[in-house]
Amino acid sequence: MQILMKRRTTGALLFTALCTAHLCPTQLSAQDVLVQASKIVVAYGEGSTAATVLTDSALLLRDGKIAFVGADIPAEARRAARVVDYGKATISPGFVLAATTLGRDADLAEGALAFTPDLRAAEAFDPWQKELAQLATAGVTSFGLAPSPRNVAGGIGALAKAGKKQGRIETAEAFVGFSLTRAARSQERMPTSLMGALEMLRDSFKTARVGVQVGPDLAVLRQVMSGQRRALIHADTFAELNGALDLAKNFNFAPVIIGARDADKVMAKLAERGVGVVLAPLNPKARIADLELPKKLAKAGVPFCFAGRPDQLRFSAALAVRYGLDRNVANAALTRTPANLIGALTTVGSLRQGCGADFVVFEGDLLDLGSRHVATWVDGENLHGESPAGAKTSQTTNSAGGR
Amino acid sequence: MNHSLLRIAIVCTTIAIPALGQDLVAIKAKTIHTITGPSIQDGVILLQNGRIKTIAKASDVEIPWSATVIDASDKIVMPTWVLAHSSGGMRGSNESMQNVPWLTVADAIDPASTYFEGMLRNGVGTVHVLPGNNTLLAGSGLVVRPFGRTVEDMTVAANTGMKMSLLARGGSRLQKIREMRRAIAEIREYLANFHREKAEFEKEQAAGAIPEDKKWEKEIDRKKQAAVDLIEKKLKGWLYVPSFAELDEALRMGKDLDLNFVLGANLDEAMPLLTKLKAAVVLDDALEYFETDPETRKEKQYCSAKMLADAGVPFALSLASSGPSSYPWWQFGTCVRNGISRQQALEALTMVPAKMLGLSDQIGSLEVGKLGNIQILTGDPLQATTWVDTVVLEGAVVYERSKDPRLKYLFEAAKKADEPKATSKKDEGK
Amino acid sequence: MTRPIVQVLLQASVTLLLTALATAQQEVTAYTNAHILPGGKPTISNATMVVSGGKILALGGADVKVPDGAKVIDCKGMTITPGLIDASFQSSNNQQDLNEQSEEVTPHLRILDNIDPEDPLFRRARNNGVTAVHIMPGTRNVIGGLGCVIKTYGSDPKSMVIKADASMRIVMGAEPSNGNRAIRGGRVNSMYYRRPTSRMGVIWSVRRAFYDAKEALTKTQGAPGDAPPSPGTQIMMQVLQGKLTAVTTARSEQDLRTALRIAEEFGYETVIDEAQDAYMVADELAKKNAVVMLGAPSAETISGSAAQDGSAPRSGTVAVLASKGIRFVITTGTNPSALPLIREAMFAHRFGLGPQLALDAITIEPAKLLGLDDRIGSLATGKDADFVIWSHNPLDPAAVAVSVHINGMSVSQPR
Amino acid sequence: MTVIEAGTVHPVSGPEIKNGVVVIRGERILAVGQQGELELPPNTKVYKFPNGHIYPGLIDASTDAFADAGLRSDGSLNGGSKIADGLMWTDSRDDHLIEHGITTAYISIRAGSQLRGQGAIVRPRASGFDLWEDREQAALQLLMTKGPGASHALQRQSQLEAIGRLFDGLDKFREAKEKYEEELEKYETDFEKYLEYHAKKNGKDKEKGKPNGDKAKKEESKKPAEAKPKADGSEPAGRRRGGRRGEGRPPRGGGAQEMSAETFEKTLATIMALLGKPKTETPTTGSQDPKPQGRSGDRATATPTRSPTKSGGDKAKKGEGPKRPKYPKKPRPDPQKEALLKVLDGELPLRIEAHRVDELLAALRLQRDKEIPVVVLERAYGADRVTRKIAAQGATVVLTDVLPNSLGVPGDKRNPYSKFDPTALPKKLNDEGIPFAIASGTARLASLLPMMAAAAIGRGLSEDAALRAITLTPAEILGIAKDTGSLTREKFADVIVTDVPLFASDSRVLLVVAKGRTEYEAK
Repeated sequence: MQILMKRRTTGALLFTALCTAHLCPTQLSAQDVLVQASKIVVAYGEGSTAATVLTDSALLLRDGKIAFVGADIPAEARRAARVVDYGKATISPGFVLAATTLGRDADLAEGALAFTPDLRAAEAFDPWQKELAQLATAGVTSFGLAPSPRNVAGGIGALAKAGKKQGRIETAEAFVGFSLTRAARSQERMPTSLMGALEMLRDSFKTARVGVQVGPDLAVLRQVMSGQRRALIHADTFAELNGALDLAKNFNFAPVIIGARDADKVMAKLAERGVGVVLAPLNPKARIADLELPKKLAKAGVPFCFAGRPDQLRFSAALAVRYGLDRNVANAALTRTPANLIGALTTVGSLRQGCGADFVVFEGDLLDLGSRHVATWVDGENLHGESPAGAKTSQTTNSAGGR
Repeated sequence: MNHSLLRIAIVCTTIAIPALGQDLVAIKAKTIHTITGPSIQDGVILLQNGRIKTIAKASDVEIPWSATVIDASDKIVMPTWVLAHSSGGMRGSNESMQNVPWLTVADAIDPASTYFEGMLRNGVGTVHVLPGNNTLLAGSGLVVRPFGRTVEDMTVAANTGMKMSLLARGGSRLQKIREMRRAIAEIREYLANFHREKAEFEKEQAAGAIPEDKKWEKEIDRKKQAAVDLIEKKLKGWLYVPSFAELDEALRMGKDLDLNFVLGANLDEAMPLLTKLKAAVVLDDALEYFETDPETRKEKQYCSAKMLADAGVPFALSLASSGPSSYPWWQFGTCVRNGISRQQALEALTMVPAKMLGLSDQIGSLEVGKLGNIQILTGDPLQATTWVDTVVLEGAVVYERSKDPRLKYLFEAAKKADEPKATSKKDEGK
Repeated sequence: MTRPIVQVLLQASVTLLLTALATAQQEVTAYTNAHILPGGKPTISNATMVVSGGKILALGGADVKVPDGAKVIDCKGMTITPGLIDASFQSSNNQQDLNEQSEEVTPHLRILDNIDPEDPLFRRARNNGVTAVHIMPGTRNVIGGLGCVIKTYGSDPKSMVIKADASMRIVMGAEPSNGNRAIRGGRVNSMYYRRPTSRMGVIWSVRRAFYDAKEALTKTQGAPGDAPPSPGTQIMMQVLQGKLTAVTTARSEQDLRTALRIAEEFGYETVIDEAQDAYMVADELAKKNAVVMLGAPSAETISGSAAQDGSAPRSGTVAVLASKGIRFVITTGTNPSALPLIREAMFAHRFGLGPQLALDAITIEPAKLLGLDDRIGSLATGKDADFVIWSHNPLDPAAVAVSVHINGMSVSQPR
Repeated sequence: MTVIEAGTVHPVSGPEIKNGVVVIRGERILAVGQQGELELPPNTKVYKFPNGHIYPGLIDASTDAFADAGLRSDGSLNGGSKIADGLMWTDSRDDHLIEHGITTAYISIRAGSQLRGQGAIVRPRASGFDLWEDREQAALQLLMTKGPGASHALQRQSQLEAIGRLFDGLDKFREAKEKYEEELEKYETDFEKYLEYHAKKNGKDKEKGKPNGDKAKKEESKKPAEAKPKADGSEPAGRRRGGRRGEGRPPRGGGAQEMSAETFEKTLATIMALLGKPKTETPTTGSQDPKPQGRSGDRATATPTRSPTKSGGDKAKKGEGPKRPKYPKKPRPDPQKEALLKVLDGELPLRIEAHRVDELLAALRLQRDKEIPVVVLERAYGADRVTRKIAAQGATVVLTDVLPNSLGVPGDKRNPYSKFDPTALPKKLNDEGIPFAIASGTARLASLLPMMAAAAIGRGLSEDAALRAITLTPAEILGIAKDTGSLTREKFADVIVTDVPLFASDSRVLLVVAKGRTEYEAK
């Protein structure tokens, strides 16, 4: 599995074998890591169910995954592992960013055609791009790389993670991105109006459902209709939301709406059809009705999470709590729900056995801005913040100015 | 094309009318609304030398044989409307410099303007023409009658007020307030300086430094006379208050100047301040406006006339130059629709503006001794189907609907259709 | 796979429950001693109207007795009229969403996708007594697409629709070609470098669209194996076969004559929209017994992007149309400075139209024009309970819609 | 008498008190202490919050509440404009500061080029607001930044020089004012002496009745220039200086036009003198000065052509006694210069809005060069690199935008402000001992003031320092620390109560008492 990777100054290639041998010789026989803290939240509950919390316990990390949790860590593994003790702090699952283009909108939008569902966002992922460095500082451990909302059917999104030196793709084909917002309609090509966009999608879904032999793009639509792939649809105004929900009802698939600014106008439909919502980060200067939208979504039982700029994720959750959202739902909105909405619940979003070793460490409740962000670990490596016991691992970037 | 044509039409009609108000005129009417008194059914109004001599029921008035009789026995007779503030009828209503108190509209009124023709068509008998809203101290206005060959013919009253405005163009409201305060302070300073010099002259004379026979012959600079009269409350000020934001400053200025306010739109935020208005105010022609609450995005409709009526402040209406709000019946309908009584709406175009202009003894209602400004309507003034049939100004017929060129142009199509049954009576039956 | 099926079952039961609920508590309301203008029929004074379940049960003078247990509302001194119908209504989307501008001829696109029930213009219309409107795509395309008739109140556009594909809009005049630029060499960097760029070009696009449709009509009888005609052409074929009414927006005299000529040339029925210069072509309209949807009679000028095609509207137009016996309705049309519909009718009444004709032109006539006079447009037993209670006679400038009812439900208490 | 009891009291001026109580009498705080320590007179109103927290009323050191959109975009602000003139209560969401626990706020507007008016200290009320008595003009706002757009260092340098020029010419203005005062008194006394002399003289030679030509001429020359008849007042006024034709705006730099008329008359007078014209009375003001003030009359008297005759008069009639004094010319009022003078005297603090490091250095240099006693730096994002200088010069800092990444996406090269970290700045200033306040910056964020302090705590600032930064320190910066800012005896009774600690995300204000009056009570 020799991947030719180039050292990233102008996108040059790097020979992996040569690189790993030279840089970190100790990596070969990876030693287990035992992380201890006074409070460990393994996973936040869905809706009103409580979170599973361990007090004064530990996690055993092996090869970037969580091998054992709490009581069932075997004794000899506990002795052999390198111990990292965070004392009074709280360890909780790393934040998951449901859908973002990480500032590379142009790379993730095919300009000529509006309908390109079979393009793969993973191919536009640049593992060395500098925006990855900001993720660890913001506590984000994994994110859904979504196609840009500038295309009516943008393509297939991927689940990716930041790494110590470079990011990597966790799952190449996670969900399919659609968009009915104004961004998709203000390009100088078909469609220029919402009528045109909806007609294009209705037409394509109809031919995908009825057609005998179809091309790769309509095959993706078939996977969506069969429920194999989640459909994430950008929609903001009432007309867009209504169009998206009717489209999903006609062709029988459960969409996830991204943006949903006027969600309170279609709250009943969202709740009734079990549609998930990915909200844009809350703007502190917005209307009170917009700031109370998370509370209303929670009351109606609509699963939701935040996306967009990674550095505003935790602040959005804190603002939502200030405007009435229940704390458990807010915590879930940062970790479990986004993983669930993009169909990656088994790998990220919680600290169960077998999940990735992605967690954040805070002194106090992470929803209060006053609690200090101690550290962020991704795939068993400490990317941000000092690890108290071991040697000061090389931080990626938390001071300003990038690398 | 049609403007010049219409103007010629007006000029030739005026020549044909006999000299104004020399003799006796009698008007027989189905109903006479006097505004101040009770309405009279089948009444007669007798005019002598342009003034109302008697108003009474037809039965107890004996029409002299020499009187020219206007038969309006199936129509409604009312006093003509009075507009307390308007800046129409002038070639340009704003001077380019901000502080020009010495100007007067007398130099700018164009007697042949179609604006005055529009006034007659709507039954307006008296218009107070003032400069526009774009300057600080804009000069003095003139009360005119919308009919006459020269400005002197049209003038009813002069020196009726100095136009001031707080309208800040290009978002500089504080600067406009500052400039207004400075302009008034400078005039006060000039006046104080003048009086000080006069006092010192008298003291010197008393002390003998100046011989007795020398008199004090220095008087106020002609260019500042109007502004000084304003400061000394000899001249009324007409202050345009664009919105709620300037009302506070206007009330402050109202304490030391004799001001009438002309209120713009968007007054809902200043609801508590409205109760502080003592005198009557003039309202802009746009009476209703929508406002969207940024938080709930719900739209709410406001009516400035209703707000003033609730605050107990008498108000006068104005008419736009075009569009629905240029018709009096539409403005009355808007007021009644928003909960204002019919009488208060009618007074808003008759007695209230007359009082504001200080001419309530001359115009504003049909009473003995007042000017014979009368309009004859085809129906109730608050009905949409009512047209102004004839306008009599000071005893002389100045407008007749049958000879109106503009209405002919608008309804020409109806004439061209061959059978005459296009009129409304025919449709009744269908 | 099982999830969707479970969902369908669940939904079915829910809707069953709802309808049961609605019929159970069948509320009966009676509006007594009101002055009723039923529309199309003479006025009934101190009449009673009984409404229940969204329909009108009974209507009449003294002979109608109030069923016991009914909620009685005394409307002394007030007037009840049918809910007003605006046959050409402009919702508040900005121009970009009213037309699909990637092509000039898009007959198959539906404006229904754009409807937002909480659009402030719907609320204003409701507050002024309008209960149903006919919305068409914008006037930026030569053939804009399919309009629909909806009620002005509802939680979801689908529930508001009375008639889904009510009309297809064709626009005459220079307006559709305004944004296009001729391809005269040089950089062609936008899709707006295309035909038509002139009035002739616009009429050519219409003619070609109809020609293709005629061609497709003759061909389908021939070889069934060919590819089916494009969705746009299918709509044009319905127009040619008379199954779908075409609404042609034409303002100036020249456009009106062209509209009538094209309709005659391809043999389809058309309704003329806006028609400011109708009084100049009154005789031809009468001869072809065309129906006119007159835009904003009160407007003294045409504003907005249509000003280029507009002509100076004449107040006497309504009287001419009435006297020539031309069927017409009064609408607010595309003029942004149009007054509420009831005021437009009032101005028409002022300019010489009889009161009964003025009210019919905004109630029963548009219902007949849209083919919905069996459900809405007038007050009669069995029809939808869409009605308005006015404070005065509706053509009085001081008249206010005290309460507006759609399907028997009071949807707005404006004051 | 009102008593508020709660689980914990945070007086800011002292340590935290468990189960504390605050006793209020009239407008002032009577006592703060442990529950049960003080006996209470019978008719006291008692509020009990068993697990609530009592804090002093929050103070927002920089906001733009009570200003409607028109005022917030009023580009015409200069040093002389008083923001208090334009403030209005419009019951909009932004005006309800009291519900967020803010009992005192400093209002300033971010519009206008350099000097942006004089801010005001207000006390928000349940409906409406009161201006703090003598603090309607609380500080002079000065803009010393080009904003986040990319701007060349030289550009910023030239802007800073322009600001320096504002201050010169002040002493000349002050002298002119003082000179005018002295001349006025001298004029009064001279005029009295002059009258007595003549009264005495007339008493002696009643019969001589000597005509006194000199004074008459002086009187006559004071007659203002004969103005044209009013009717043609619209003939084109003097040369238009600035301002496009037909554009109603007053000519820019109003003073410039007046200058040109004056120089025009001087040059005309000198030419007349050179030509040896015998005519002595004032030239008919051909250049009719459109300025309405009577100045043309006065200035005519002051033109040089007059002076030769006056001096001539003195010599000839030496023994005649005191001549008639001349009324001094009143200098043009200039509110901006008066405000700048007050700044130099230290009565009015100067608030300088500077963001980047070089702008901060320039502000500090301005303070040194012009010896401005009280300077407050606003929004100083780059302050952590100039802390020593700030501490040395005793300037204080008002920080806004203290929210996570509020200045832009970190690491975004196009945005020069993305390298600033506003939430980490408070800790660094606190370590250097520089007094700083955390403010909302705009009325819309007033409800997030506690959250901003929490964000600073999250980056290492201690809780007490954070609480002080939104209560006592802003009071000190605004100069009202003796009346408010902490729960101490004899201070105004500005007290707020929250259900959970103030810095928790979901803390809610339960009760607000301002000056002893209950302004807000959560339902």
